[in-house]
Amino acid sequence: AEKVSVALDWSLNTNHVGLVVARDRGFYADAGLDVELLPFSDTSSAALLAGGLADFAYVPSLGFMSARAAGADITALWVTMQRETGRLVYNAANSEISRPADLSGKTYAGFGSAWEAALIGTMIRNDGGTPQWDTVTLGSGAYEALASGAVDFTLEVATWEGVNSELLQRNQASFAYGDYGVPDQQNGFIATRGASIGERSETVASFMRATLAGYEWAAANPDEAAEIMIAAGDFPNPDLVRGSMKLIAEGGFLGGGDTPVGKIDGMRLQRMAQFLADNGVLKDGTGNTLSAPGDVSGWFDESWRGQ
Amino acid sequence: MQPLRRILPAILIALAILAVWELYCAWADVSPLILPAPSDVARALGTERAVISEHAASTLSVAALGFSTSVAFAFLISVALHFLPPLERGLMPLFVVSQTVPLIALAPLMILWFGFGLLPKMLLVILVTFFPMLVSLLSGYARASRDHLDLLASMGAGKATLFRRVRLPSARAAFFAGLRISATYAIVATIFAEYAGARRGIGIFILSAKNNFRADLVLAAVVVSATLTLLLLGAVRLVERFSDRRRGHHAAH
Amino acid sequence: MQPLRRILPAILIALAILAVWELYCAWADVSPLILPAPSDVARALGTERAVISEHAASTLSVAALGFSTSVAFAFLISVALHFLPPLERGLMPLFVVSQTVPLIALAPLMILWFGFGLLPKMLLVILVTFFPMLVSLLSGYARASRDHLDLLASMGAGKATLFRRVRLPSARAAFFAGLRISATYAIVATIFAEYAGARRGIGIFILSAKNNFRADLVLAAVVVSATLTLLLLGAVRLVERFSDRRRGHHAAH
Amino acid sequence: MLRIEALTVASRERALVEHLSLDLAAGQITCLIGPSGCGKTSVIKWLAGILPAGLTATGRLTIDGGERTRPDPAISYQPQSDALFPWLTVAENAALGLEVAGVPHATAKARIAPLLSAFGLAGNERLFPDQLSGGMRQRVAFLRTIVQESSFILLDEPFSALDAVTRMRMQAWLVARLQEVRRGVLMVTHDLREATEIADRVLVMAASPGRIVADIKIDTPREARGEAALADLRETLKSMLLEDFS
Amino acid sequence: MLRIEALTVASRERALVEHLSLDLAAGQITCLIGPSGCGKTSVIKWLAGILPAGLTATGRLTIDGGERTRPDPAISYQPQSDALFPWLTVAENAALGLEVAGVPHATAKARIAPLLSAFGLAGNERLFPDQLSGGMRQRVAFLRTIVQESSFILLDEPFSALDAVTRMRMQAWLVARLQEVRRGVLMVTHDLREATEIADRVLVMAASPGRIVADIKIDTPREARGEAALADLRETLKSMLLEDFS
Ligand SMILES: Nc1ncnc2c1ncn2[C@@H]1O[C@H](COP(=O)(O)OP(=O)(O)OP(=O)(O)O)[C@@H](O)[C@H]1O
Ligand SMILES: Nc1ncnc2c1ncn2[C@@H]1O[C@H](COP(=O)(O)OP(=O)(O)OP(=O)(O)O)[C@@H](O)[C@H]1O
Ligand SMILES: [Mg+2]
Ligand SMILES: [Mg+2]
Repeated sequence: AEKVSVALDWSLNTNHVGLVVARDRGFYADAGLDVELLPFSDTSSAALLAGGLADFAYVPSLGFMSARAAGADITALWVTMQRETGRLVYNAANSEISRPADLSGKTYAGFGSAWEAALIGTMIRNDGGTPQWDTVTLGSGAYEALASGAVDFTLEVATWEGVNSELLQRNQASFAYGDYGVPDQQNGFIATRGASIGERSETVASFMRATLAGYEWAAANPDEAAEIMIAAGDFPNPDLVRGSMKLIAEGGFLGGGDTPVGKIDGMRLQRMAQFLADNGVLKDGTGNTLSAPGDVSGWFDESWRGQ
Repeated sequence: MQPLRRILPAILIALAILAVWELYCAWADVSPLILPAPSDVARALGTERAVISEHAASTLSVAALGFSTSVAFAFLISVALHFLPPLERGLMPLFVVSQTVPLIALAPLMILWFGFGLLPKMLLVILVTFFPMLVSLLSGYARASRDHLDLLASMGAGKATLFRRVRLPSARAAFFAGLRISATYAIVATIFAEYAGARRGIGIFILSAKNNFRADLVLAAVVVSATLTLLLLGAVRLVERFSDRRRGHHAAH
Repeated sequence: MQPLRRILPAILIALAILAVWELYCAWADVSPLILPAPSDVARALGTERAVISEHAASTLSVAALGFSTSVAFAFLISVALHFLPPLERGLMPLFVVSQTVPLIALAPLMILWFGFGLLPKMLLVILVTFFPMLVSLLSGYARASRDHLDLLASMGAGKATLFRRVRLPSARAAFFAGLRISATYAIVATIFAEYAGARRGIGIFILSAKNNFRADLVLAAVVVSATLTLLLLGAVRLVERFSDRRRGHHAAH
Repeated sequence: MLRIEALTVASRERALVEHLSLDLAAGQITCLIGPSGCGKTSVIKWLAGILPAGLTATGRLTIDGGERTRPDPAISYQPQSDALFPWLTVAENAALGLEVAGVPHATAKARIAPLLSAFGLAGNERLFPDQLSGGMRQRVAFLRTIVQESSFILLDEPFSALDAVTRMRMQAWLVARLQEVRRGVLMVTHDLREATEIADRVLVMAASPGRIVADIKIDTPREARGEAALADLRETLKSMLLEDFS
Repeated sequence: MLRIEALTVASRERALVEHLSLDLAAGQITCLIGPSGCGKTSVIKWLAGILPAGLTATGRLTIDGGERTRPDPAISYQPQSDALFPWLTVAENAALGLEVAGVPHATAKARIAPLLSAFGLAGNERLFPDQLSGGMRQRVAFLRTIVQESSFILLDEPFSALDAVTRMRMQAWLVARLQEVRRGVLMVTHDLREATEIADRVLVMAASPGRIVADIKIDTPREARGEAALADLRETLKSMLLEDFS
């Protein structure tokens, strides 16, 4: 079997469910592939892919667009979440916050990426507030900091941190980005190097088709998929996986029905890229701010679907 | 009996700290997500012991390999620098600079440059443990007594003989001091390297525990890391003890 | 002239390394996302100098504060341990254990426990720089010559006088050796602490450079960190030089 | 009167000194002679309270009848090695004992200055020990010892590195000084001439185990000690030492 | 024949030894005496090739007419301090010079064994230096020096820590040995008796700056050196030393 490696953007979680299902139910093996999911590390998956250390990478949308803008030769083949999974959370008990405008002057627990400022600023501005706040870069400590009241708000992924907060019965409320002028986006790209599409199109196609089968199966059988994930190991908190899968399935995040699973929407990608460019988030390879992303239709390639 | 009595105070203090911590967690009702009680950590260690020991084995082997390479390398370089002063003037500042590089910046780049294999991890361990060894060895060589050097020089001894018969024995204590410092950092450096990219190891375990909101597992990994380091230090102590010609005789000088 | 000639070999070697690196980047056509050429790094340093220097100032002030607290603390503890052997037996193993804790695991927890003010960062800097100082001081005290101790004891000197008049002067060289090691790690430790949580600092700068796929900025930050550390080391060297009673006289022992 | 009773010093393997008793009178010089390695330094170190870690001792020390623990401020000691502190100057090394005893800086300085010139060290006050000759180091060590305010002085081969003339001067100084202040001196020496010329009493030790085999009072006043009488005494002492060897 | 011509040694501040010339004949013992601090050790260290870093020297050294650079394997040296290696046993310290010269281990051991007993060190082979008395250390250092295969031996106060009898034995050994192997000895000593009893020649140094002020040949065979004749010579030497002091 041909060996194929996949870099992950985060510790194994329910975003990756299709990959795990495809591996553990033998879809990859049937396609003649021996797939290794590389453990998450402090090095970004886009960098690992661009550096040639992995054949495919699961890349979050912002990472994908930043890397693309900076000139990395990576091409998206797939996007997992058909709707925005991120949201802005705050403590429901915090009486000072009832709308994004109230966030002005508050303390934000951040993760060190440029797009956070664009996002929060847009939301506050569109809600009529002054886009000014205090940022403390905390990484994954952000959620405990929020729970303990050390910070006022942060961003979370509804299908993971959100589920965890619920399991812990934390009284949190949230604002959806889309309600305050941030374009809705798809998230969770699976990408490969541009060169691979040309040279290894067979492999790319069979890998992606097996992956598609994995996600489709997971969308249809969320409970069993959760158990497969848990059996795949290294889940110190199985209920989180179950809860997350349940939410993904019920929320229709993976698509199914009218929305094809994993289908990239070029329009939404273009709009988001433009949003980022407008906010000065996208930079080219030498660090100059891009005022426009250009045409993003070359950023993705779904020709494997046709083969 | 003796060794047990010697470490008794340490054990008592450690137990006292653990007790205070446990009680604080129980009374102050802090979230175990922020500060798990020692008993939570112990329980986590117990239930996850199979997984942890697999990761620990990987970490230990990388650390041992990197550390021993580093010691050998530090010794060779120290000898080279000792015999070639211009080389010392040329390389020492660079070695100092190498210690001023923040690993968090370098580690991910190392992974990109050298891949997921053993190499980048060994390089990082060497980067961390090499310098204290080198500095200790060089300062040990410099600590040789003038009288002894003069005596041997008067016998017509060349630089090599001076080195072997005076500087090397004089550097014994410094060598082991450096070895202890380096051994202390070997495991931690390995975990750090794994954090930036590895297939398994305590570093990977910590990362996934953290992303799964399991502070108890993070602390369990800390316990394992400390234990591995203490084992390494114990091994160094044994080597020191058994390589001492005057074992048991505690001469003062 | 003398000092310039002394560091000439180091400068030449450094330039040679940079040249090879630059040429390699030009010829092998590696992506600047993975390995930027030195010229890219220099350009990044130039264009981002305002931002970088703001972050650097923050890092330097935290490092200086943490480092000086650590030195004062290490000295006090070393004195306490020296005078109370049971305390030494009780605390030294714990200090060793404190060095075996992987900071990547601890730093985020420290931020949670102590907030994102100065405290957790200073604690982390102290945690890293305290131990080499302490070990050096204690080994310096132990290096006092039996003859000198005996002489003073015969004069009826108590433990305190022995300490002040023999052990402390005997530990001078070791003290500065420890100071140099600790100073080397102070900046790196601060960056590390910032990485786990901070408002500004080189650590934050690195984090966001990395998240924005700017390897050139990451390496620019490395350059800044190295420069800050070398400045700190230079300051330590000056203190050592000017506190030497026998300045200029290079006696051998 | 300082008195040692039944002193036994032993290493792990054997007794170095066995059942040794001796006493020192104030205002007197007692010389201790004996073959190399017989235990003289061990006795002196025990008196000074600094027996090396590998050795154990039993015995009693009294001064004027009162039992004393050591180190005792009434006793000052010059080691066989000079033990100068390399980081202190000549003047500071000389003042060390006074400083430790809490004598004010200025007083110490004033007391040392005349002695520095008496001992031929004037002009070298600011040198460090590694810039001195062997004999100069020994004189600094001697100065450091005798300037301390103690009733008894232990000198372990204090003049061994001095040339004949400097040695005579130092001996003369010691004898003259003893007449002023009545201190007791126990001096280890290998120079029989020195012993016979300045001692009030000579103790001869034998080796394996170390013990005192002869206790010789010299009653002749020092001014009157003619070459001939001393030569006889020296022969006696030498024969005692020789005996021990065979 | 070893010859020093026009040796000048200076510290940063002053000349320690000025324009000193001397020669050593094979098979002869030359004693160097002089007041403490006059520069004896400095001359010896220059000869041994180990002048301290703070000092500078000009001068010429020839052996049998050929110019030599130092350190020279033809010269072996016993420092004023014994410089024993604390991590080596007595036997290993004694063999050090031979080991450095590449003499096989067994040969070195065989050569040292009889000397250890001749010097009263038998049974102490396995002790470490800090377990020895001062005189024992000095004898080990002496043994280490004379066992080396050199034509000239420099001894800096080699017997200063020895009691009278042990000292006589060592002197006798040295004289007897010189009759067998014809080496040249330069010996610094403070003991005028020692100088007059064993020297073929006595050089007297004066201080500030160090220079040779007298060169006295003693032609009387050693067996025939009566107490009376020597006493005169000693008086002469003493008066020379005294002169330098005033
Ligand atoms: N490193 C040095 N720096 C400055 N002066 C020095 C140094 N070494 C020795 N001297 C000086 O040189 C002079 C001669 O010293 P040297 O050791 O040669 O004397 P010496 O004749 O051997 O005396 P002694 O009989 O006391 O051993 C002394 O006055 C000493 O202070
Ligand atoms: N730490 C030790 N361990 C074992 N034996 C020791 C120790 N110190 C001294 N000795 C032994 O004790 C004996 C007496 O030593 P000491 O130094 O008292 O002799 P000494 O009479 O002063 O001789 P010298 O005139 O040569 O200085 C020696 O045989 C020596 O080997
Ligand atoms: Mg002695
Ligand atoms: Mg001398």
